This record gives sequence, C-alpha cells and structure tokens, in this order.
Amino acid sequence: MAISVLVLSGFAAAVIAPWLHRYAGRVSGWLLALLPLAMTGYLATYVEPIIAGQTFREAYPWAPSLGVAFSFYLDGLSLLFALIVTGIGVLVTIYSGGYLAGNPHLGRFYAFLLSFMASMLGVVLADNLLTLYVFWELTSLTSFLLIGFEHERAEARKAAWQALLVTSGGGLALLAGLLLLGQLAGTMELSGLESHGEQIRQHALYLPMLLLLLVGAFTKSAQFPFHFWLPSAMEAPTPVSTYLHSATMVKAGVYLIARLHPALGGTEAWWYAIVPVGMATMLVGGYLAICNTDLKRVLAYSTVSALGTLVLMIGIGTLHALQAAIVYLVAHALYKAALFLVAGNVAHETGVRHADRLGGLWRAMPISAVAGTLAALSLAGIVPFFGFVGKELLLESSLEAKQAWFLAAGIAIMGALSVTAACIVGWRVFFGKLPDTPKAPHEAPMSLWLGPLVTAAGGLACGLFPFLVAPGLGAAASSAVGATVPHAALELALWHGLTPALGLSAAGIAMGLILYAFWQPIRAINQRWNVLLRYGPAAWYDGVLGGMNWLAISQTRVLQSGYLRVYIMTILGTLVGLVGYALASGKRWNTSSLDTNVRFYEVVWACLLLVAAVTAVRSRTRLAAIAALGVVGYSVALVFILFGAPDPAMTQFAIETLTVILFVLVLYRLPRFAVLSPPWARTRDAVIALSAGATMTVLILTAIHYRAAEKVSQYYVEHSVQEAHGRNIVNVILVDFRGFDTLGEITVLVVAAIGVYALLRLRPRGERT
Amino acid sequence: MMIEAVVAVFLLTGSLFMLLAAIGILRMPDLYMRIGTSTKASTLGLVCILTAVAIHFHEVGTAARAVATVVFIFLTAPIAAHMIGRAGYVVGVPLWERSIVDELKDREDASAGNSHRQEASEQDR
Amino acid sequence: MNSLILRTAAQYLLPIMLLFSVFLLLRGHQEPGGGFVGGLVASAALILYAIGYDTAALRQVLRCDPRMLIGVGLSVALVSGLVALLNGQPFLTGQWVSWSVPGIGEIDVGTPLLFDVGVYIVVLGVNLTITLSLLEQ
Amino acid sequence: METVLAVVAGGLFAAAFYLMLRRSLVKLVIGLVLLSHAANLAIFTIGGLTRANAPIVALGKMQPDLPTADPLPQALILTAIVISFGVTAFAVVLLQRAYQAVGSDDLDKMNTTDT
Amino acid sequence: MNTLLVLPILIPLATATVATLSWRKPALDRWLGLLGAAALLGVSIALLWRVRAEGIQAVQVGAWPAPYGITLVADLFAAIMVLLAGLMGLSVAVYSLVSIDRGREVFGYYPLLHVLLAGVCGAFLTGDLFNLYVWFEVMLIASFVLLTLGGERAQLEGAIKYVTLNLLSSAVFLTAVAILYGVTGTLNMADLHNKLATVPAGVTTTVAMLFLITFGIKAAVFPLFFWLPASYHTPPVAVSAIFAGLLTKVGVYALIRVFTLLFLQNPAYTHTLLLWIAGLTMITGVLGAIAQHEFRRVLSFHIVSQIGYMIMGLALFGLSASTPLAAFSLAASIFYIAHHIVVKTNLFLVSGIAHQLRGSYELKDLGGLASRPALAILFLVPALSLAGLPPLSGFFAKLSLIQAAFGGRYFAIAAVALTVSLLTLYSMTKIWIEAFWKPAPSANNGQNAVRDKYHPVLLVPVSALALITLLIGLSAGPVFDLSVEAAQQLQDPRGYLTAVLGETAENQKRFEHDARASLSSPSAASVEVWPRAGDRP
Amino acid sequence: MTTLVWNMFLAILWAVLNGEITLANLVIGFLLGAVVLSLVQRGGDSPRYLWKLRKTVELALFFLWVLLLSNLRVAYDVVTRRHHMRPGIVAVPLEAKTSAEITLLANLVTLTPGTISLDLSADHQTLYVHSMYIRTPEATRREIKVGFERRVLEVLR
Amino acid sequence: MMQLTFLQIALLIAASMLAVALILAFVRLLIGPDMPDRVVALDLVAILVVAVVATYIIATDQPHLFDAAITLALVAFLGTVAFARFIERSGHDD
Ligand code: NA
Ligand code: NA
Repeated sequence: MAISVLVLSGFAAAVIAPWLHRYAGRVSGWLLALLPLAMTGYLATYVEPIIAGQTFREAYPWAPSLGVAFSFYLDGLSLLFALIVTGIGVLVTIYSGGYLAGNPHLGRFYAFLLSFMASMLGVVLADNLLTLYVFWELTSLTSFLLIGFEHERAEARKAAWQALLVTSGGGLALLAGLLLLGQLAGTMELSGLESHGEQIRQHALYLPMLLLLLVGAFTKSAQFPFHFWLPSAMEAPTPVSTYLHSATMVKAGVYLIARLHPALGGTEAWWYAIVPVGMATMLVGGYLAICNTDLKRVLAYSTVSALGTLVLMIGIGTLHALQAAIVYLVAHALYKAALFLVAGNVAHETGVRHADRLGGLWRAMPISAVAGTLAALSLAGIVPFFGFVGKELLLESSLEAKQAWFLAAGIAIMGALSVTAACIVGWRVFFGKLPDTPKAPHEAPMSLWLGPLVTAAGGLACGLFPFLVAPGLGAAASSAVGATVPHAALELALWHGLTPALGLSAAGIAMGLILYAFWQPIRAINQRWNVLLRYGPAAWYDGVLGGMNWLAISQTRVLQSGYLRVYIMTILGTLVGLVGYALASGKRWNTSSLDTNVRFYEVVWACLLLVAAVTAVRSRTRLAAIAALGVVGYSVALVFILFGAPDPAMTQFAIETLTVILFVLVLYRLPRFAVLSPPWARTRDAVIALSAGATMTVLILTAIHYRAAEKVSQYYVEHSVQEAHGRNIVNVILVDFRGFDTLGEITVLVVAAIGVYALLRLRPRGERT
Repeated sequence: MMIEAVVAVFLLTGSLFMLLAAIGILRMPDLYMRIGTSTKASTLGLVCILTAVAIHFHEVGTAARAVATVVFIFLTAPIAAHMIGRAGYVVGVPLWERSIVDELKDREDASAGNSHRQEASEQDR
Repeated sequence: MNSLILRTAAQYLLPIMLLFSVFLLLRGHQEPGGGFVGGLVASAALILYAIGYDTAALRQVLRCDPRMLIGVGLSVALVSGLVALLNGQPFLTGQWVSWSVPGIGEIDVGTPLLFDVGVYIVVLGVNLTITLSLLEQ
Repeated sequence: METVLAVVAGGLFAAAFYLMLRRSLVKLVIGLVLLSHAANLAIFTIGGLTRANAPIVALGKMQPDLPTADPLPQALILTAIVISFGVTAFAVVLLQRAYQAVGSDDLDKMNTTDT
Repeated sequence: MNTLLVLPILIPLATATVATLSWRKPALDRWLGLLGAAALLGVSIALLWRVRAEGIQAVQVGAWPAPYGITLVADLFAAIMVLLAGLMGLSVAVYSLVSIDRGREVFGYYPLLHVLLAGVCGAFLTGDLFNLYVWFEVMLIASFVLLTLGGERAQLEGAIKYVTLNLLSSAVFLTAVAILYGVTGTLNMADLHNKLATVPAGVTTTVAMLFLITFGIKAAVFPLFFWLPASYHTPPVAVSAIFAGLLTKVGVYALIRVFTLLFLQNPAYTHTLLLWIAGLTMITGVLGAIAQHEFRRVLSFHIVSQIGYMIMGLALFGLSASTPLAAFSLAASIFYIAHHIVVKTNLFLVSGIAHQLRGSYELKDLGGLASRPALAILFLVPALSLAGLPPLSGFFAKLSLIQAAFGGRYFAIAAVALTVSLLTLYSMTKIWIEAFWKPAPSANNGQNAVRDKYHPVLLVPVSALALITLLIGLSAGPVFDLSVEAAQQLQDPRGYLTAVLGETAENQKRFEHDARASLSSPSAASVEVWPRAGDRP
Repeated sequence: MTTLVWNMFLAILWAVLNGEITLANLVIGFLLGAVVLSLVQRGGDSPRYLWKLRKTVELALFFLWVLLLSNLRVAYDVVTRRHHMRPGIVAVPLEAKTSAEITLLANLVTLTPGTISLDLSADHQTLYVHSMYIRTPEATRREIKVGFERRVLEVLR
Repeated sequence: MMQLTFLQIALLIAASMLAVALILAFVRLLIGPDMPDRVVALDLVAILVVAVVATYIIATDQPHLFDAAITLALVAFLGTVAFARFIERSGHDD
C-alpha cells in the first residue's frame, strides 16, 4: 500500500499542480516541494531496516493473464535511487519556482515535473517487469513534454522529438527484452529473477534477450552511439536538464543494468556487451565535453561520460566495481545537479551560457560561485570531495578486474577530461575577468541558490564523512551484486594509502590541467576536424529519419498512386495469385466431370452473351455499349428462363429496362468515349482481365465438381406449401424463409434512393447546378 | 394432334415473321425502313407465337395472359417505333437517298429538322 | 419530348401496367411474381407517364412524395416482422389467418404477404425517387 | 451446359474487369454492371442447372415435380440483382456528379485525394 | 425466443425508417438519431451482459429452424463488437449534433448513420453467410452515401475509388458464398463448419482465399487497402470517424469469424499467409502515414497499419492450433480491435475540433493548439494509446500481441510490430508537434476562417472516449480476460454450434470427429500463456 | 361513364388474368381497378356500346387484314435482292381531334408495316407519316384517311 | 434416337429461325450506324427474347415461365422510349 501510494501521489500532485499554481502563485514551488520532501522523509525510514537486510514488496493485480501486476519492491538499490529521485526532486521543484517565475505555463511545468518524478519513482521501485516498462515509457513521455516545454522554438521541438524517438525506440527493444526475460525466467517479477539466474543464462535466447535489454538501457542512459540526444535535450529549461538529464532519468538505464546484474550478469557476453560500450561512452563523452563552450553542453557531455563510467563498472560486475559504481553515482548526482543548477543561475542572471564569454562572476554571484566551485572540485575528483572517493574506488576496482590496465587507463583519462571540464564550468566562469553580458549579473534568489548549495555541500560532506553513507550505499551495492558474488561491506575512506590508484588519479589531474591550458587549441582542432559531429551518431539519426521519410514517400507514391486501375490491377493480381496457387496446389479434378450435355440453342445463347459482352467492351460509343449491356442482361435473364428460374428472369427483365432508363437519363450529360490508353496498356489489361476471368471459370468448375449431395434447399421444397402457405418457393424464401435478407436488401434500395436524391440535389456551395 | 398441328403452324409462322423482321432490320437501307419492316413484322410474329402458346396450353389463365400480352404489344410497339423514328428524324438520321418525298422537312416548327445530321453522326463515333 | 401519341398511350397504359403489377404482387406467393417485380413494373408504368408528360404530372397522379412511399414501405415491412414479437415469436415469424370467403374458399392471409407489400412500396418509392431526381435535375 | 456457362461467366468477369481497368468513368460503370451479371451467372451455375422445372408447386400439390431447379440460388440471385441495381443506380449518378465536379470522365484526373 | 438479438439491428433500422418518414425536419431527425443511438447502446450493453451471464445466444429469425432459416448468434466476440458499434454510434451522433451542416441533415444524414449502424450490427450478429453479404451491402451503401453526402469534389473523387473497389469485393464475396453453397449445400455458418469437414482441403483453401480477398478489401489489408486512404479524409469528420472506427473492423471481424469457424483446415498455409499480410499491412500502412502531412490522411493510413496488428493475432491463432496460446493470440486481436475502435474514432473527432479552430486539416496550417490544455490532453490520450504508450489501452493491445508472437516464437512479426509502433509514435508526435506545439501560422493565409472557439458539445464524446481509453488501460486485466473468454468461444466452436444447431445427436457425433474437440475444455477465464503476474515464484 | 367501362374492363381483365372468372375475382378486380383508376386522369364520355362494339370489331378485322397484307409485301422486299421501295415522308391532314383519336390512328398507321407515324405537328392538325411505298403522296394520304381515319372516328365518336 | 413429333420438329425449326433472327438483329446492333438503329435493334432483340421464351414454354410445358415473358413485353418498350428521349435531348443539347 505504502509504496504504491508513494508512487501514485506524484501523479495526483501533478493533476492538482496547475490549479495550485493558479491560486498559490509564487510560493507554489515551495508548497509542491513538500511532497518530495515528505517522500524523502518517508523513504528515509526504510534505510535502517534495509541496511539490516530486509526487503519490502507489495503487489496488486493489474492484468494477470498478461503478466502485468502493479507490484513494487524496495531493497538497497531501489531505495538509493528513490532517495535520489525524491531528494533532488525537492530541490529542483523549489528551483523551478524561481527559475520559471512569471512563465504563464509554470503550472503545467509543475504537472510535467511531478509526473516525471512519479514515473521515475515507478521505474526504480517497480517489481513487475512490465510495470517497470510502463513507468520507463512514462519517463520518456514526460521528458518529451519537458524538453519541449518552450515549444515555440523549433530547436526545442526537434530536441524533444529526438529524445522521445531514441528512448522510445530503445524502450521497445527493452520491452522485447523484458518479455523474453519473463519467458525465460518463468516469472515477471524482478525480485524473483535471481533465483532463476542459472536457467536464464543457460538459455539459447539469453544473448538476444540481453542485447535487447541493453539497447533499452543504453538509449535511456545515453550510451554511445545513442548519446547524441542528451546534449540536444539541453534545450529544456535548466531544472529539467538537472533533474532528468543528469541526476535521475538518464540513470534509469544504469539502474536497470545494475538491477538485472544478479540474474543476468557474470557471463562473458555480459562483459563484452557492456564494458566496451561503457568505455567508449566514457571517453567520447569526456572528449566532447571539453570541446564545447556552452555550459549546459559541457555538463551534458560530462554526464554522458559519467554514465559511460557507471555502465562500464556494472559491466565489470565485481563486488568492488559495483560498489564503486554506486558511490560514483551518488557523487555524480550531487555535483552534477549542483553544476547544472549553477549553470542555470549563470545563464538566468547573465543571459550567457558560453564559458568563453563568461568570467569573474564570483563577485556578482557569490553563493552560486561557492556552490559551483565546490561541485566542480568534486567533479575534478579533488580531495576531500566525494568525487575523489568515487574516483579512487573506480580506479581500484578496475585494477582488480581483467583487462585491468586497459580499464584503469580509460578511467584515468576520463578523470583528466573531468578535470578539464571542471575547470571550464567552475574556474573559468567564476574567476578571471568579467566580460560584458546582456544582463547585469547579480545573485539569484534563494530558490535558485538553495539547490546547488545543498547538493554541492552534500558532495563535500559525504567526502569528509564517508562512513555516514557507507552502510546505505553498501546495501545498494549488495542488491546489485546479487548472491553469486561473495559480499563484503563497503568501506569508504578518503585515504587509502599510496596506491596505484592514487597515482593514476594524480596523473589524471595533472593531465586535465594541461588539457585545460590547451583548451582553445583543442577546440580549434576539434572544430576543424568536426568528424564526430558530421558523421557521428547524430547524423545517423538524421540520416535514418530522412531515409525513412524517403522510403515512406516513395513507397506510398508507388502503392497509393491515385490510379484506380492500378488498384484494381493489384487486387486482381492478388486474386489470381492466391486463388491460382491454392487451386494448383490443391487436389485436382479431371475433365471427366465436365458437363457436356449441351443443346444447340444454349450454345447459340452462350455465344450471343459472350459476343454482347465483348461488344460492350469494345464499342466506341456509349449508347452502343449500353445497348450491348441490355443484350447481356436479357441474355442472362433468358438463361434463368432456360433453367427454371422465372422469378429471377422477370426481375432481371424489369431491372434491365430500368437500368437502361437510368443510364439514358444520366448519359446524355456525360462526354463521349475517348480512347485514352495506348495499345500496350490495353493488351496488358486484356491479359490481366482474361486471367482473372479464367480463374473465376476454374473456380466455378471446381465448385461444380465438388458439388454437395445434400442441400438445405430441400427443406424449402418440402415445407413451402405446408408451413409457409406459398407455392412459389423462391418467393417464399424471399419473404419468409429468408425474409431477413430481403429486409436488408430493401434497406439497400432505400439508401441508394436517398443517395441519388442527395447527390443530385445537395450540392456544395459555389458549384454550378 | 390437330391442336399440335395448329400450334406448330402458328409457331412456324410467327418465327418466320420474326426472322423476316430480323432480315429486314439488317437489309433495309435507312433507319425509317428498318423500323417500318422490323417492328411490325416482329409484332405480328409475336402475336402468332403467343397464339400458339394460348392454343397449346388451352386453359383460360394462359390464354388470357396471351391475349393481354397481344393487346399490350399492340399498344406499345407502335409507340416505341414512333418515338425512335421521330428521334432519329429530329437528330438528323438521313433518309435513304432514293426517297421520293420529305414533307416534314418543310414544316416550320421542325426547326431542328434534318440539319443536325453532322452533329448526330459525330455523336455516334 | 412533346409527343401527344406517347402521352395518350401512357395514360392508357398506366392503369393496365399498375394492375398487372398488383397482380404480380398478390400472386407472387403462389406463381412467379412478388413484391420486387411488381414494384418494378409499377415504377416502369409511372416512369413512362413521367416521360410522356412531365414530372409534375406524375407527382399529381401520385398525390404524395415518392420519398414518403419509401418510408411507408419500409415501415410496412418492419411492422409485418414485428407482429410476431407481439405473439412472443421471433422477428419475422409468419402470422397467418385463414379467411373463408364464399365463392372462393379458403384464403390465406399472412404477414409474409404484408412484407411483400412493403417490398412493393419500397421498390416503387425508390425507383420513383431516383427517376424523379434525375428527370428534375 | 454448366461447363459452357462457367466459361461464359468467366468471360463476363473478364469483360467486366477489362472495362474497370479503363480510364473512362462511363466504362467503369458499365464494367460494374457486367460484374454483377457475371456474379449472378456464377451463382446460378454453381447452384446447379435443371432444365425448365421452376421451383413452383402445382396447385393442389404439396411438393413440386422433381427434378426441380434449386430455389435457393434463385432467391440469392434475386437479392443480389436488386442490391446491385440499387448500387448501380447510385454509382451511375455518382459518376455523373464526379464528371460534373471534375469536368472530365478521365479517371486519371481523379487522383487528387490519394497522396 | 430472444428478442434482444434482433434489437441491435431493428432499433437503428426503425430509427432510420421513422427519420425517412420525417424528411426535411432536421431537428426531429437529430433527436431521433440521438435517441436511437442511445437505445442501441443500451441494448448492446444488455446483450453483452446476457451473453456473459448465460452463454452464447442465438435466435432463428422467422422461427425457421437452423440451418434453414437465418440465425442470429451473439457470442462474446459479436456482443463486444455490437457494444462498440453502439458506443461509437452514440458518440458520433452526439458529435454530429453540432458538427453536421443543415444541408446534410436535411438530405438524410441521420437515417444513413443508423442504416450504417444496422448494417454493422447485422454483420456482427448474423450466423448466415449470405445474410452477412446482405448486411455488408447495407453497410456499404450507407457508407457510399455518407461518403458522398455533400457532393464536394474530393468526396466524389474519393468515393469513385471507394465504391469501385468495394463493389469488386462484393462480387468476389458473392461468388465465394455461391461456391461454398455449391460444395456444402448450406449457408448457415455453424452448419458450414460441420459440412466443410467433408470437403477436400484444397477446395476449402481455395474458397478461403476468396474470402481472404473480399474481407481483406473491406478490412483494408495489404495489398488491397487503396480505397481507404483515398477516401476516408474526404467526408465530414463525424463520418470519417464512424468509418474509421467501425467499417474496416467489420472486415476484420468477418476475417476472424471465417478463419476461426470455417477455414482451419490448412492453417500452416492460410494463417502463415495471414501473418505475412499482417506484417506487410503494418509496414506499408505506417509508411503511408509517415508520408502524409494532413491530419486525417495520417490517421487514415494508420487505420491500415493497425489492421495489420489485428490480423497478426488471427494469424498467430491459426498457427498455434489448439494450444492455449491460440486463444491468447485471438484474445489479443479482439482486445486490439476494441481498443482501436475507441481510439481511432476519437482521433478523428479530435481532428474535427482542430479543423473547427484552424479551418484546415493540413498540418502546415495548424499550430498553437497546445494553448488549449483540454484539447491537448484529449489528443494525447488517444494518440499515445494508438502508438502503444503505457499505461493506455494501446499498450496492452500491443503487449498481448507481442506476447503471443513470442509465445509462438514468431520473433520476426514481433519485431515488425514493435518497429511499427515506434513509427506510429513518430507520426502521432509529428501531429502533436505540428498541430499543437508549433506556433499557429499567421491567420491571414487564406480564406479559411480561423475561429477561436469550438462547440463545447464536441468535447462530450471526445472526453468520454478518452476516458474509456484510459479505463481500458487501467482495467486491462478484466478487459483482457473478457477477450480471452471471447477467444475461447471462437477457439472451441462447440458452444457456437450448440447454440445455433441445438444439441442433436448428429451434432454430438460430429463433435467426436472434430479434431479440435480433443482439446481439454478451457473453462477458466484466463489462459496460462504468460508467466502470471503478481505472485513471486 | 368511361370510367365505369374502364373499371369493368379491368375487373374482367383481372379475373381473366387470374384464370378463373368467379364473382370473387370480379369483385376484387373491380375494387382494384377502382383504386388504380382513381390514380389516373380521366378522358371523355360516350354511351352507345353496341354500335361501337360492331365498329370496333370491324376495325380490328380490317386492321389485321391490312397488317397481314402489308407484312407480306414488306417480306417480299426484305427477302428479294432488289429494293422496290419508294419511301418518303407524307404529311396527312387530320380530322381526328381528341388525343385518343389521334393516338389510335397514329398507332394503327405505325403498326402497319411499311408506314410509321413519324411526328405530329404542334397544332395536332397534321400527321407526318413515313411510308415505304408511295405512288404519289396524295394516294398515300388518301389510303390513310379512308382506310384508317374514317374507321377510327366511327369507333371513337 | 427418339421419334420426334411434328410439334417437336416445328419447335426445332422455330428455335433455329429465332436464333438466326437474334444473330441478325444483334449484327444490326453492332454495326449501327446511327444510335436509333441500335435502339431499334435492341427493341427487336427484346421482342425476340419474348418469342424465344414463348417457344421454350411450349417446348417444356412450363406455363409458369410465361409471366416472365409478359413482364418483358410490358417493360421493354420503355427502354426504347427512354433511348428516344435521350437521342432527341442529346441531339439538341450537346
Ligand atoms: Na431477398
Ligand atoms: Na473502413
């Protein structure tokens, strides 16, 4: 009850947020922040039992036969993520009130933001695989709405669309993967997966399932080559970038891989599918971060790099690697949230977002500067910040793993790039000379500096007193490790002694400072060799979209050409093909069954019918065609007469005449026949028509060959007089045995009359009558 | 046997007239003479055949219906012939070139007259 | 289309053809015929009249809008089916009454015949609506 | 004769299809009429041909003389005839209106609604 | 005796009849139309209730015993479809109150709408193949006239294609019925099920192909769908909406009916073919939609694409033969149909509101609609549901289909289904971005009057349908279980046969020979195909 | 009066069509006829049945005779290779006044092979007849006036 | 081979003549040259059909079929009248 209420309350708050905002005005952000605050407080009560090893689960039926349950599970991992979501949620909600003050759609923004928070909570708390997917997709949707919040700008629309398509595409892979997973495991509950781990990993479909799941996770967590949507998403207002695209949503993929690790991890496939991707993302992100000047983009690429690092660690999959991942994740959440918010403040107060056009802001914005600098130091991994603790663990655990030096070198390079990025967003902005900015900078209001200050300070506090958070993070790591790996408590300390890790760390810092010194030339080189942007994944995205549109247009031009005869040709071709194939492959009848009992007048008649039909086809004038049509009609009626069907015959006679009248009344308003098709087209059409006609003939002959011995009509013959009081059996069928058909049939006539009447009388305005 | 013979005679006569009508419609050189020969020959032929039917079944119902049909044919066939002949003339279907007189051409109210020949024939291309 | 000859003929043909159509309708349950063909012949008669004279004359003869005929005919057909529901039987179940008429004997009258009458009226109404719309456009 | 009629029906189908493949609206409608003739003939042929004996019970009898033509296909054809008459009437007028609206009976000039 | 079965046909027919008698009194027609639609909905609810409570219902029209007379049968599938028809009928009737112009009202809009509903319900309820043809024709002619009512050039052009291709389909239908009658001597579908067992499989497969083509045209599957995108965007939007919701689904219904009851002799061929058709329909349809830049054209092509999903369930049904997975697959299809009808109708109705506001359906002329939160939400709910976003109805529809495909190891079709749902999301969000997010183009770009108001009554059906979409999603469990029940009735036709033909000894004997009779009776409301949710192992 | 005659005629026709001339059939026929006639416009009035009847029979016989004769004549022309026709259109001034008279005359002319009533002048004074065998236009006019018009007027006046 | 009665022989001959007649009439319908010619031919075809039906009735002793013939005789001329109307109209209107 409690957990589901926790999740759903966010949606409820989203519904009332616009109204609340309308009435509460400027304090609405503070008021709405009470909800995540209460959630954080509530979740905090679980910390102790979970550290003690307890887990919590609740489930309600949703669609049991589809494997969908409204079920939630709380253990160390989900608790940690939930706390990040709600905790940073508090700060971001407050921040939004200040950042978007005066925006007429702020109420709507709150609604989106709170919906997102609820969805994200759903993702990290869901136990059912499909419920997880439900919330997963809801985060994509809310992210779409938030990125496109300023949808008057085309870039915002494009970025929102890109993010949605990439993450939803991945989401569909994820869905497929989750379904396979459920099938392989025989359960749809995450909490039940681990006990089926062996069964899953041995299964023939393990690899495709794993890859599908990873595609889902990688797109969400902006892993190379899907990373490009994240920097584009910086079109979103800063609180959104902070919350979704740095602290929470992008970590959903990390969460998922960590969550699945106990059941799926530990295989070669796992390592090789994840580690290279993580490594690539880490380095590409780090490199691209320092190639940009837009603060938000620098931070975005830096986030990409961090996400790559996390994924890499989970890919390594050892106890220490996972512990490192968890610690680094928290550290990153704290400093990156602070940096984004500070960058938002800077942009908000100066009107400039580019580092090369900023500097010396510490005088004008002291609190922001403090927060920004503290967070940047954590990002750079400097003692005694939590970022340093995290980085040490990364290096240590990578040095224990296989391919140790390869991994460690990568992480060291990442560390160096982080230092450079920290210099760009921390040093360059707040120190040095203050250039002219569009707005005269001054300190932001409390709602805007509270968030960064708290998170940055949190980064420092965790670094100084790591033992405070160690048990909780250890519990989270244990959940991610699973039972297969021997456990050990997480021990966090600032000082591990003079280890290779420390050396690498120091080397990285030095290298990062050197890189910053050559920042301008690096950017210049990068701009000249803009390979990654021109041919990189973002271009692939555009290429895929363009290709899809091209394919769509050309396909539709071919299929839906607008030429009725092409449609008819296609349908006839299908008819001939399908029926012909079925006839050819089925049991064959022989010609001995053909009815050769023919009388000469019947043959004359048949010939006349065919000739009349051909005349109708070939006649050059409308009237001749109609007259020939009349002959066809009379001839068909005569066939009815010859074989004992007076009722259809007389009806046919009468209708034929009325049809002629109808044609005649209409025809003189129509133009003359013209020969419109070239001879080859006529030949082609003749071939098609004849083969379709031949197919029909063969069909009829088949039906005759297999004619049933008993027919229901025998009943009509026997009961017509006695029970239906009629000697004309056909009429009795029409008005009694099958009178219901006739009811429908006269309805058709009625509607036809209404239609003709309306067609002739009701004309659009402006048309000459 | 006697009845059969009578039926046969009527039948053959009727069919013969029908055949003559068909030959007529094919052989006559202009529309008006085609109407003149075919419609009426067929009428007479049909009367004969219907008579054959009436005699063959020699019962009141069938006979009455045959008579009714004959009456009806006599009422309708000339109307059809008149209408189509007139229409042909109005749109200018030409008379046979060896026709000896056309007193309708001079009528003052037949303004459309036979002058529509060209248009009419184009209509049929 | 101003032919005195056609007009006069139409005037005389109309009652004959209408009678024949009623004949076809009423005899349809026993011999070839029925509501459809009856309605078709009746429409043919009236259309001939409309061609011979004009549509105004036809409307005069009809004394009601052909579109009303459509509604009436459909109602008759529906009602003939609904009668059975009153007797607790499925829709369209035939309800028959036998009348003993002196000079003829037993006459069976039933809802299927009424249904056929509905068909007749609908067919008539439909054809006249269509033709009148075409002639009057 | 069933064989012959099967061929005839096939021929009518072919003629109808050919006309429907023309560019002219009028030919299209003529094709539709032929199509319903073809279908009716097909029903009739498949239902089985019995020469002459209409499914009508002689006065005073309870059942018709055998062999009797199968009444059910006849009833089906009747229904189909009437339905296709209604539909044809509508189609013919639709054609006239389309011609008036488009100003041509060339179907190739009527592809603005597709893509 | 079961009058309830006839009423869904009679009520609209009677409504139409009375409305026909009151020509040129649009006000009366309007209320009559509303009343009739409401009555139809009421009756359809009662029918579903009855069928669920008492099992399959059947009635012999005219009291002639089956298979000689015409039988009306309501199994759960039919009852669900009738309910949806009633729901759509009422929604569109309400919407029409303020959106149909006077000219169309005077010239029979309401009678036509009800004849259409009568035809649709007739097609759902009939147990007789030729009667099915008749109701198809009723529905078609009504749709012809509704399509052309108003006589605008685009309407007429679209109608030419619509009419021609549907008539072609009718001719094939008629021939197919004739052949079936020829080889079995019966038209009653239950009886046909029995009789077809004695017909050589080659012949039944051949006839099955004819039905595949005729119903395939009506259902608008690849490569027979051309009439739909050519015409659906031309009439007034209320008409588009009811067409979009109901008509193709009647085709799908008929396909499901005949390919579950009649043509299961050679599923390895027929249903594999259906699977191919399903995939190609999805792909070509969605690509068609992507190529469009007009609100209703996009939606029209999506109808095609979505039909593919429905066919996919049917195909998987046949391919998994008599396993529980078969019922699951078919249930997925039924669920999909139900979801789709609600959602697609609603999307068209929303497009109509957009049109009222901006005077155009062209996406380039639309824009700025996001400033109307109610409208935005009412678009997003059905649009995202169509794309399969959770937790809306469309998600569960797609989910169940993909589960069915996975269950039978048909990964390729699952991949297609997933990809197409991404592309659907693409084009739904394209509409969203163009019509809602993009700033409104300057108003003076043409003669189209831009109004700043739409009639609030339009929101009534739109909101109701959006709510239903949400509710189907939130109560996906019970709704899917109902679909499973319906599918089980289709899978095991004994109930159907008994309801129609009665428990005669002869029938019992036939059941023994029936291959599918060996299936253990799936009496439980759900099938265990997927790991059941909720319980931890 | 004519209406009554018509009605009785229809009643008999009905009975005959039904195959049995019984009282009931006559009554039903009469009632139906009355309904049908009430729908139809009425013409003039005339009393003397018996004389008329004789004239009618005379006309009918004469007509059949002419019909047969001219059919044979045409038949000869149809089957022989040479055309003997001298066709043309002749204007016939009419004494017939009422529409019934004119129509009956015109129809009889048309029914006779070789001649068709092609048109009627707007004032209904002249009937234009196409004939296949015109010796002189005057002769053709006389044949029609004497042969048919006189007898028609005798019957109808 | 069964001995044919006099009537049967007559029927055969009649049927043959009617068949030939139909073909000839149809030829006129084919060749025109003007529209009224075709219409007259169609009118003749209709009457020939009535004759064929009548002959067939005698041949098969099926008086039931007679009503069909009557119906045709009754309505067929309407087509001709309509054609005539069409021809006159289009002659003037085109
Ligand atoms: Na019927
Ligand atoms: Na449809």
